[in-house]
Amino acid sequence: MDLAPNTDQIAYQTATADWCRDNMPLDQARNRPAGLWKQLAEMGWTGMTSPEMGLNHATEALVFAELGRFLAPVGLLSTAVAARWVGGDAKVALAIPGDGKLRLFDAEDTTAALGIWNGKAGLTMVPGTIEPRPGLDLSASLSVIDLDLIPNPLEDPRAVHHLQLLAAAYAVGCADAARDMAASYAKIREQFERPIGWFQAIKHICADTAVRCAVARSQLYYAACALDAGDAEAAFHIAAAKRLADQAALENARANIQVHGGIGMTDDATPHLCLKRAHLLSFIAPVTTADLLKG
Amino acid sequence: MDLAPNTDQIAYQTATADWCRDNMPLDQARNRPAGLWKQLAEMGWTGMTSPEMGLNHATEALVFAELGRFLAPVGLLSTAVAARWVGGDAKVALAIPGDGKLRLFDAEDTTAALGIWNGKAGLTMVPGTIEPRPGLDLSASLSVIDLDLIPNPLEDPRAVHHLQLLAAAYAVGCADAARDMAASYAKIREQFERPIGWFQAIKHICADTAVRCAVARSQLYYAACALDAGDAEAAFHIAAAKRLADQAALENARANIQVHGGIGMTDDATPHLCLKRAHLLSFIAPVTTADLLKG
Amino acid sequence: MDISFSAQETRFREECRDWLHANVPCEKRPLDPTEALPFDKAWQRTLYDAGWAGISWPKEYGGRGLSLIQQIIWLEEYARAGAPWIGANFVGINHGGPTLIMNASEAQKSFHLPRILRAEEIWCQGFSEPGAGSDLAGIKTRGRVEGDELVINGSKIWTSFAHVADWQELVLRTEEGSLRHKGLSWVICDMHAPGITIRPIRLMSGEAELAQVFYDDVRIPLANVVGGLGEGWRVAMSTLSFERGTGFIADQVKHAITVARLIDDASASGAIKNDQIAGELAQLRAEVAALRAMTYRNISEVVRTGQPGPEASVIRLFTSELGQRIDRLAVRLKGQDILDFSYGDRDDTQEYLRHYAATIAGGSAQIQRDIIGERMLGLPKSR
Amino acid sequence: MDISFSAQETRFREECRDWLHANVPCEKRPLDPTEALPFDKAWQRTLYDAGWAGISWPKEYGGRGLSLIQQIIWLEEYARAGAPWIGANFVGINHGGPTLIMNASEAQKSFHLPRILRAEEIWCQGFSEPGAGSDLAGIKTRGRVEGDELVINGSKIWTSFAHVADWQELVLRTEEGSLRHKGLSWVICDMHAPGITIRPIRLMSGEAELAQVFYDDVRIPLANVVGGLGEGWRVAMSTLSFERGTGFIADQVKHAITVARLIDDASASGAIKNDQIAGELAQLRAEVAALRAMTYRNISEVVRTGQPGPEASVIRLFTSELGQRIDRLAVRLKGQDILDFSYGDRDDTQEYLRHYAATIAGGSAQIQRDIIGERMLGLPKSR
Repeated sequence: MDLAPNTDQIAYQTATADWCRDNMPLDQARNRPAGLWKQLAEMGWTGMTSPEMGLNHATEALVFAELGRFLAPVGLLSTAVAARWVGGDAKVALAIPGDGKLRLFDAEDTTAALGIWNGKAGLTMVPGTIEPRPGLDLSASLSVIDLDLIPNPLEDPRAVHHLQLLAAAYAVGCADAARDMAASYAKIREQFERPIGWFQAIKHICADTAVRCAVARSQLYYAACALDAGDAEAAFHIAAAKRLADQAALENARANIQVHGGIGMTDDATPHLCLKRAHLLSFIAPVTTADLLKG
Repeated sequence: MDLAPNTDQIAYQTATADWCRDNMPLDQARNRPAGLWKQLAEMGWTGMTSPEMGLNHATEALVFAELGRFLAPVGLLSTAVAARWVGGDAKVALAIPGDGKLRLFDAEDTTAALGIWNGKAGLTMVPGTIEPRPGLDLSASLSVIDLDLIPNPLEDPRAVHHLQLLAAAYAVGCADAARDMAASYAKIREQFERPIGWFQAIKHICADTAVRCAVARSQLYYAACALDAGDAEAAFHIAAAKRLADQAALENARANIQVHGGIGMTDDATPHLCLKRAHLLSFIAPVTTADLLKG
Repeated sequence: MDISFSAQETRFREECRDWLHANVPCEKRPLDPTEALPFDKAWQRTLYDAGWAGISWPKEYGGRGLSLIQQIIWLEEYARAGAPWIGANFVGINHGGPTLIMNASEAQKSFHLPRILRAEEIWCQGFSEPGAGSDLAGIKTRGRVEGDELVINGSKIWTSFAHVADWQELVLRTEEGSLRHKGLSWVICDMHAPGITIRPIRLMSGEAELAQVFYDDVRIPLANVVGGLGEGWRVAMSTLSFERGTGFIADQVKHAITVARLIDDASASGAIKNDQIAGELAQLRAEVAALRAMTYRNISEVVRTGQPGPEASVIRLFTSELGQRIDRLAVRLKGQDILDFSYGDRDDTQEYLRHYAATIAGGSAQIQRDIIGERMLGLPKSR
Repeated sequence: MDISFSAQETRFREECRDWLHANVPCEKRPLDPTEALPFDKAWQRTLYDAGWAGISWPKEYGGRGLSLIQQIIWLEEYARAGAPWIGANFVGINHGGPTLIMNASEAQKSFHLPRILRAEEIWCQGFSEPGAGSDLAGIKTRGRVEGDELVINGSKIWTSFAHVADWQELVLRTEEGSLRHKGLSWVICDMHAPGITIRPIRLMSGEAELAQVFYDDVRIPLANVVGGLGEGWRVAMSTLSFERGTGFIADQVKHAITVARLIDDASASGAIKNDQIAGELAQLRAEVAALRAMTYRNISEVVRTGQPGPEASVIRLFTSELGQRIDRLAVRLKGQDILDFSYGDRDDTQEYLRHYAATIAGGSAQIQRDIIGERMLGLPKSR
């Protein structure tokens, strides 16, 4: 039993964080350069989950938490799941079906989209006529199709868990980003002639962001290992990880805005990027009450 | 429109509080003298709600909030409702039916008990064989009867609202008591060489007790006036008052224990008396979700 | 205690309702502040001409001189009728004007007040600074007295309608080296004066109504100081007691309308069959009722004693946090539709995003709790 | 990263399980501490004789010298088997003993440690004082050096098992006029010494396990000081790193068992058909899982680096607040039955009342949040 990353895993984490910091900083999330996807592919981020790479889910979770911390494109999630269960490293859009509509994210230059239909992962064709536009999450382009396209289901039921796990990892990263942003600001922003982090009211908001991160990240690790081990309760553990990560991302984003005060409300500042991303993530392979009571 | 007590009402409030302070202090709530009920009757507290007294519900609410603040016996609630809708000022026990059982509170020296059965107020006979014992709320004796006695329903549907209103008033008083106890303690208890109320973490717990009191008391006043005015939405307003008062009593009792720290956990100290009373009140004429969505 | 209104008040309510029913414009108020300006001015003028502007303002300055209760009835009916937000007139009507009424010289009042009511003047606020948000007394923008003028340098932030305003209620430090609440003055600043630069600020909900204002040797006559040099803190605080709890009526009625709509929608969609959703809606309905009761109670206290009751400080905090709870449930009920939001949309998502400000602007929820703990409960001051 | 246990560890788990299955007593541990004493001593002796006492304690003092992982496996299986709380042995086994292992002299260790494991000595704690609860450094109980003795005066509070204890881990001020963390000493106090008076304290849950202890010229040999005079703060803090995150395992397993039982009960009664109840149970189940994961993660960090990870400070806070959420739901599900509770009952209501202590004892939730904010996030110290 070992739930701490080993040396190799720490190296993956660090390399991911370093690359993201230099090439995909969070404050540019709404304005990614056109060539980013090509860069991601060249660096191997798009194909790293394919079976031949031999990465286990635990390592994937660590890497995707780092990508999520920098608000990497959500299209990487669908691409990664497709790479594992369909093969290849082609860009695959992320599909969120529901209410007779299909929402596609990061669908530029894709022909297929991956999503969850009635609890099963599937691929659907991306029509040539889509017109991507900005949605709530400014880091992802959105194309809304007013009918629910019929998907080709993926055979392996683990594909759903895989998408849930990676989305949970993104959410953990997003929660981390908000926690760190809030704490940094609380150290430098002064009111009443003191850093605001000196005040218990602010300090405790920040402390709670740290608690949520610790809780969600721990369960993420456990869930990834359970999936790797073929544990009988893996589905529950992944559902728990997804739920806690979604909550951490949303609540930490809210806390971060409150800590930032007026600045936190502005479009120019970064806190709202985490909030909007958290909302988007919560609709990717969402978890039901029944998922958490099963098994 | 006037939701502030008038001069007469303030006189009632003050007289009640003064009498309670001298004759029925909160810290003696678990150990009321045998003669208390006789005193209550002599002072007119048991019969003040009878129709010939002509008190409106608004004034009753004010008086019962003061009684509740000193954790007056819950038997006064049933006695007051019986006085209004049946007549007389005889002591009437409080009945809480449910799960095939009947729980009677303050049943000593009573022949009848008043409670709510299937949404209707009713009176039932108190068997001669009951053996009162202490229950959760140490201020009220409890007799559990292992079958649900058939009640005689009271005709007027307003009797239910009356019990809800008076129980809500008790809960508002209980919430007030916890708020005041917490604030007083936070001013004198020192840790880290300061009164603990100086620390925002404690100050904000106390502030929230004040918010809950203000919210619940305001709605209590409105509900009482709505009942007096025969307002079409009176039932909703009373339900809202009861719900908010129950929540205020329970949450403030919890806050008060936390502010008191270790002392707040002890049997000797008073904070747990408010907590246990709050639990009991929440089962008197409880409010359902449907009650709050109706009308 | 009594919840019924007098016959006269009930008649007044009917008058309000009838007039609003006949006159509320069908077209929506434009979102962009510059586009909205002619709309705001025309609507305010309509209100004024029909006698609905400045209901509780003194008659000599163009008001109606009516009671506080009538003022509330008007505000309630206004919100219920879905009448447009007064937009660019907000600061003049709800803040600048009341402050002048309480503190200004006769000349200042008779010049500005009628113009505010008629929307001939647009006002904006200049209190917060980049370094002084929750800590208003930390103001650094300074005004140096030179002859009969103040020479102003510094910056203000979170100023609504700065680019369309004619005047600004500006609080600045006029005594060099003064600290905290001392040495501040409240000044009527001409927004067209040379040396003023305006940088718009867009919010995460898409609106661009706010701005940062920069002052570079801006010259304002000393005659524009209100309440005396160095009296700025007192003047700024006085407005609170003029508002006397009416400031949040519009929000409160809106909260009640929103909750009723959410209950209707959830009943229609079947979402209310979920016990969790039903329970939350029920709770919000109770809280919205209590908020009205609390406001009525506070107003009754004002009518009776001339002063708001001690619970007045609770109203602001509870209104803002309740509003956020409502908005959060509203977007949860929308489900995935929230993902379609884009800047310029005016829907529950925009409201939800906008209302993050409720626990920040005008004193954060943290500061409000300090105030409640210290002023209502007598706990020792932390700051 | 890997959640599977080694073959050796799995075998060890089976051994634990088998032995516990065969040996856990059927009778309940008595609630009254004096009645419970013979039970506690007999059970601890049984554990010791079978080799289950002091699993990670050094062999030379009667322990097993096994790994931290094995210690955890034992604690998990112990809790899962519903084995009785070790009661009067708790302080010696979980706190006094570990502190001696880290800090005591050879003579002190070889005298006390085997006796603690064999339940021949009962220990109690003497840290908190009436005026020093959350603020441990505010200790006022003093020990004056006279010859080769300390003469002790003052009072300690919240001492479990004081009336049955033989020894007390007592932290007091041995340097007159010293302030805060300085001038404190950690002393082995003989509870049978003349001058000690014990006043029992009953809690609102009915237990009377705690006491206040008064010291009136109590004489203790200087040889009983552990870690040196004036080193009390360092010694008291060292225990934490010995526990290394194992201190809450029993609570955590109990939380998981309780949530599973609540889900079963609610399924049987149909209460789970209420979406609100189902949702809360689902949430608690996820949180209980995460708590185990967080503990495993922390233990893994200790195994890897010798030090708990930075998240260790979160575990205490989360465990205590999660426990309270579970208890609150448990009593809500009981409904009116909660009203029948009386002192001496041992049910969910008693647990619920007892667990108000979880966010108070051993550092309030407020202090825990200060620590997390300051030590994990580097925010400025407030106190």
